[in-house]
Amino acid sequence: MQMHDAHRVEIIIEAVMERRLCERLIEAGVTGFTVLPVHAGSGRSGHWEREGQVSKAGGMVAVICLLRPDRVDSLLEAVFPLLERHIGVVSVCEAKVIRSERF
Amino acid sequence: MQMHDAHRVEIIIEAVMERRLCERLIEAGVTGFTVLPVHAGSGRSGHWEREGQVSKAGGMVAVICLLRPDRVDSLLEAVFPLLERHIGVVSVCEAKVIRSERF
Amino acid sequence: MQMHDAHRVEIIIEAVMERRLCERLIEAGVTGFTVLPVHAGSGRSGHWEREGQVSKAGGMVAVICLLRPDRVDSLLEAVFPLLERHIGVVSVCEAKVIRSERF
Amino acid sequence: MLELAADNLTSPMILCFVLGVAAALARSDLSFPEAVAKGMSIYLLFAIGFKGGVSLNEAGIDARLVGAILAGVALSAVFPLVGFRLLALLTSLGPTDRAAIAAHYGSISIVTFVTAVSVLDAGGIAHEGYMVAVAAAMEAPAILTALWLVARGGGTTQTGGSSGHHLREILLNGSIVLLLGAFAIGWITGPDGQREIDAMITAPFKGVLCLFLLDMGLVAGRGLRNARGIIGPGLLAFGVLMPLLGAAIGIAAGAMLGLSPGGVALFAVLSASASYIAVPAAMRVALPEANPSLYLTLSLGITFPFNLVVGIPLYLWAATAFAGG
Amino acid sequence: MLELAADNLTSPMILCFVLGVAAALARSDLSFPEAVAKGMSIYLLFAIGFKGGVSLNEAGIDARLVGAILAGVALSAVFPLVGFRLLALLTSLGPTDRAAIAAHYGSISIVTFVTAVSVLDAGGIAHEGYMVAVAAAMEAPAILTALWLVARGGGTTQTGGSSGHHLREILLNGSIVLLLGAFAIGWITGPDGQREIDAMITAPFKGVLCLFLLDMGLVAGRGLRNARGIIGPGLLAFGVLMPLLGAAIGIAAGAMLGLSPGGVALFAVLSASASYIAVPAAMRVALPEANPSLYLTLSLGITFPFNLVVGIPLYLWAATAFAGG
Amino acid sequence: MLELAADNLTSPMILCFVLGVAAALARSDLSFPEAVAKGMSIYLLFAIGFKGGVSLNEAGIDARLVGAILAGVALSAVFPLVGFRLLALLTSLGPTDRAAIAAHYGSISIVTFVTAVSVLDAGGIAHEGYMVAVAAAMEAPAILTALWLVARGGGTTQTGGSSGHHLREILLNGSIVLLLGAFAIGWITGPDGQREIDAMITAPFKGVLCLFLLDMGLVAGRGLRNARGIIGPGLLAFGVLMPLLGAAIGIAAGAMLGLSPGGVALFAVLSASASYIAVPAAMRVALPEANPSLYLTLSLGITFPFNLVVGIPLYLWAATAFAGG
Ligand SMILES: Nc1ncnc2c1ncn2[C@@H]1O[C@H](COP(=O)(O)O)[C@@H](O)[C@H]1O
Ligand SMILES: Nc1ncnc2c1ncn2[C@@H]1O[C@H](COP(=O)(O)O)[C@@H](O)[C@H]1O
Ligand SMILES: Nc1ncnc2c1ncn2[C@@H]1O[C@H](COP(=O)(O)O)[C@@H](O)[C@H]1O
Ligand code: NA
Ligand code: NA
Ligand code: NA
Repeated sequence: MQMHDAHRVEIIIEAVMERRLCERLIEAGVTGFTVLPVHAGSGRSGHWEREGQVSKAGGMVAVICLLRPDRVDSLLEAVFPLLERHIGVVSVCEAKVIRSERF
Repeated sequence: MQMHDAHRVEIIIEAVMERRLCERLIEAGVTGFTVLPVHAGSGRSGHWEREGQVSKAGGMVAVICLLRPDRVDSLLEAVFPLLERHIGVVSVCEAKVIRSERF
Repeated sequence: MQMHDAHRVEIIIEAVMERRLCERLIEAGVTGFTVLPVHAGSGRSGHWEREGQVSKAGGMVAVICLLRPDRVDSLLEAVFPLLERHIGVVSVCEAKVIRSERF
Repeated sequence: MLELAADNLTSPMILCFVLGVAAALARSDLSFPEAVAKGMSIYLLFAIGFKGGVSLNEAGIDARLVGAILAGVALSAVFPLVGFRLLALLTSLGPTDRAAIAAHYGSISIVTFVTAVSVLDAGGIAHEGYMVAVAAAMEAPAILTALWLVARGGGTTQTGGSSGHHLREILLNGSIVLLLGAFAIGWITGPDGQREIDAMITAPFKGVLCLFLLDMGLVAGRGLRNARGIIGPGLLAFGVLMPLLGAAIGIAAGAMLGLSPGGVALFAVLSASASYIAVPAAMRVALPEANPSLYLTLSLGITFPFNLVVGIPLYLWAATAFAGG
Repeated sequence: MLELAADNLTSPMILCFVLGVAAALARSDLSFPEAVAKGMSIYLLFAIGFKGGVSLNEAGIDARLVGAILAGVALSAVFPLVGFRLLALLTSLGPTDRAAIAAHYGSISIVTFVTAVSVLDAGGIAHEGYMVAVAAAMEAPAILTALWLVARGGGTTQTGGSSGHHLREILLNGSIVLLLGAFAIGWITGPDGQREIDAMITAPFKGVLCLFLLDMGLVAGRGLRNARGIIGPGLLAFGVLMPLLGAAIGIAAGAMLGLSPGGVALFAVLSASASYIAVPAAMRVALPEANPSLYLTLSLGITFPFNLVVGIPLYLWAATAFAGG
Repeated sequence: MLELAADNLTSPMILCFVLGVAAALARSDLSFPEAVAKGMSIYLLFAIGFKGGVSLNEAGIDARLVGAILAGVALSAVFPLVGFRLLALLTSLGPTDRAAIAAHYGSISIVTFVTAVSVLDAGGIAHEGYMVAVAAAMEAPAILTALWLVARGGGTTQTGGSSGHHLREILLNGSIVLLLGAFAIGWITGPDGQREIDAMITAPFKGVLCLFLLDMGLVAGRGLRNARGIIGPGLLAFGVLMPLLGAAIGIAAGAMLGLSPGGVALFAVLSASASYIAVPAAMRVALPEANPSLYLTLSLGITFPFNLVVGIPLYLWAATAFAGG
């Protein structure tokens, strides 16, 4: 099957920032992204879990964005101001996608 | 630790298609897959979120399937008929796995 | 944007082992990890889904850990004893991260 | 009639829905977890089904029951044809979108039905308990008609799996199974069974319905916000005319069956209401090319509130006037 | 006895379970969100624990309480030895699978217990409130016996973490803590406390139990569908004989302790029932080599429905006959 | 006073909270799904808001209502200044952490408020229904003061999006919208509306509150376990002194407004309580550099239990003594 080069960007960021991040991504012109719920985590700021929590304060979401390799930089630049001051991690993997016209 | 080549296929597809996709994967002879819930997303067909929803209509799931590199093509061919007419994205990353006898 | 080499380790393991796995990871000195809920899955031990379940017995979680390439081996060695006897899969992808000082 | 409408407008149920829509339009982050929304919907389906079954047990099987179910199936199967045609008059949509939308209006909205039952109960207006079974019977036929409409036009409707597989999936849809299952349990156990679980299915019912309507308002408001510009005047007209047409036909059918005024009103409500849970999911599977924003916005954002606010008192008034109350 | 059984069969509770199994076997997509299932289970554990504590507060501590708890612990610890041996007679399973299955039958199913309490209450049959504490005490010992059985046979049972760590985890299992905690709160606050929250823990109890049984039926039916072919005739026989054996021993023990007929029946139910929440999770941790399909299908798909439908009325009848009612 | 305190300590509500804390400290795996916790919180906010609105409908609008709301807004805006200064005296924290903590104490904890209302109702002590509106009004002003404190000190407070955007987000926070929306619905529908949904919002209220407090105990206990060593003596003192100070000011303000003793007590409770839902989320957005462990542990792990166990009876006693009861 015909595959095309793409990058898979995964942004794990505080749940309170989800709405702002999504707005930024759309402004940055990505064609799409997907938000996964996160259940628990650990980092330099300690361990947390969502069980029993009502406040959005302690919790993260994972945002996955597939895009053409040449667009990664502009995406990262668009979202960097959000990431800089908030806890979270960003990783980029090389990937292949089918139906490249979608990205 | 001894690692083996594998591919990580990630299929983000409409929740209503989950059952059919799983059946296809099993028919295609994969040894296993894992389904992650999806919370929200954005694409050419707009933005959606699961909060407060009862209908399965608006929503996606993410299916992760690790498999031997030589099996990727047959998997993609098996699931392509489903993907062709439904919204969703497919990406493939190169990966390493332990315990290759499992794939 | 300045990117740094990293590895993305994804451990899909039984939910009952989550606490032990997290303790192991922290002992192994990782700087952080993120736990995603899992909704359903299929493998050699059959198909399962979480819907309607109360017991933790049938269910998995996915743990994502980004770390410097040179630390992957010690992480895998630390968690291997858990994985050996329990169902689950481990995969490692090459990735790039921003803010390498975090890993 | 006016009094009924005013009472309706200031009922906690309608106000909860309005609060939800307003909060979503104002972009408040108020929301219900998906699991809570599903839990409330399970509760409502179970309770309404069970109570319907108990009242059938008390009233005994009635020749009209069979007639009402057959009439419901027929109307559900025929409405999509009407809707398909009406959409061709009012809009320039293609056949697939028209069929998908029309399927929603042939099927029913159980929450609209439940709200109407609450209004009848509050007003002390009797109605046939088996209308719940009629509601369940009306869920699926419209889907089949819509698929037939598309197939007839040369469109493709199946993805993966035979057509029998698909039919079975439609008929074994969770909400149909729960509604009919609870109805059967209510029927078997009768008033004795009801006494055992009454405190859970009757007393808190209206309160849960209020919270569920609040949630539906939030979802509808979010849909309206995202779908701005999608619904032109033609579709908007359809979203109001189709329920009125459906209600009129429903009243005629109900009266011909000899139902009580309350039963006629419920028949009208079922005919007027549009599905937003089972049918959208079925359309995503069978007609993935149809645009979901169209049918979801129309059904949940236009017709549902119209029926809730204007329709229920109107149909009740008409049913009483027509069927003699 | 027959009347009891017939009444039981047509109670909303049993019918809900049957509906769930049927829907799952027919491959309906009806399902409860995981969070809703857990929420209902928290509610049931809290309510039954609290009410047990209140009734202990009212009745005062009784010498029999201590005896019943000790007897419960002893039975829970001994049953796995019986089950282990019985499985060797009936099946060709290896020691690890046999130990894992046997652990489930030494422990208890709180929903079976709760259903039996509902049946007793509906029939106006008195029973000791502290049986809830006995239930909690019987959850864990069986696990330790099973681990001992495997260790004795040279098997490995620990993964990561010392054995003390593991024991602590078993004893601090969420359902034990909630049941005992609610029991303690009910005991401390007594009837005054109950009055404060009675409307929430008593009135809707049976209705919630119905919905929970519906959910359990769905999960059990799904398990049966997936596990077709796994349960041979030997295992099937075990799934019915072991509870009967347990119940007989439980009745004897309860009668020797001088419990009321209702209390004896509950002792029998606890002895006969098999865990499907706490023990499966503990087995996955400690005996990962044991096949979960075996114990889950057996406990939830065979023994649970058997106890629900046949067992409870049978044990109640036997307890009344034996302990004089 | 002592009797009140003792009654309070052995109420099911407090005991549930204690059970939760103990289970978490003992590392039990007892936990509530996130969706269940959110569902309970929606229920409590809706019920308390609605009942407040109904009682305003019954009592009619009162000049004091406006005064109480204005006073509430003023106190909420001023308390962070007090807290900011007090933290400088007691700790060596930087201005951002001090501002973030202080914001929590200017705002309110609705569960503390709800528990206090339950205590008043149980004791038959009358109070103004509109105190719910005062509670809603006090949620947000403190956040703005805290941001101003940081901005004045040269700190940065905004991330992505204009300041208007941010203000709007604070005011349209889900819990404020739900509380005020339910209040408005209760006010519009009055006792008629209440009658319709009373069985759901009144009878089970206390039971749900108990389970919610159990969940909060679990979360608080987990926080305390993870945050060991974070809260030094200075912060600990703040976590107790600040509510006492707030309560004293609240009592004075309430008495000056001429509220009933019950109303004065509620004013004290609002002033004394610290937010742990809305404000932490707002602080994560606006002051991400502030350490969340500090404010979450302090608010939920120290001040919340202090108010629950010691504060509510103390403030009630003082309000009665002061405002003449
Ligand atoms: N190396 C990592 N790999 C995966 N997730 C991480 C990693 N580091 C941090 N996280 C996630 O980001 C959150 C905040 O991290 P931190 O800022 O280090 O406290 C953690 O709770 C994890 O959910
Ligand atoms: N580039 C992408 N990266 C990640 N997820 C995507 C992407 N494009 C689409 N999606 C997901 O697929 C869904 C449907 O996409 P679309 O068909 O473009 O509307 C979206 O709502 C997202 O959840
Ligand atoms: N190849 C695979 N790719 C992704 N997930 C897998 C794979 N194999 C197994 N799993 C996951 O691991 C669980 C247990 O696998 P198994 O031990 O093969 O039954 C499955 O239910 C899946 O959730
Ligand atoms: Na209709
Ligand atoms: Na047992
Ligand atoms: Na305050």
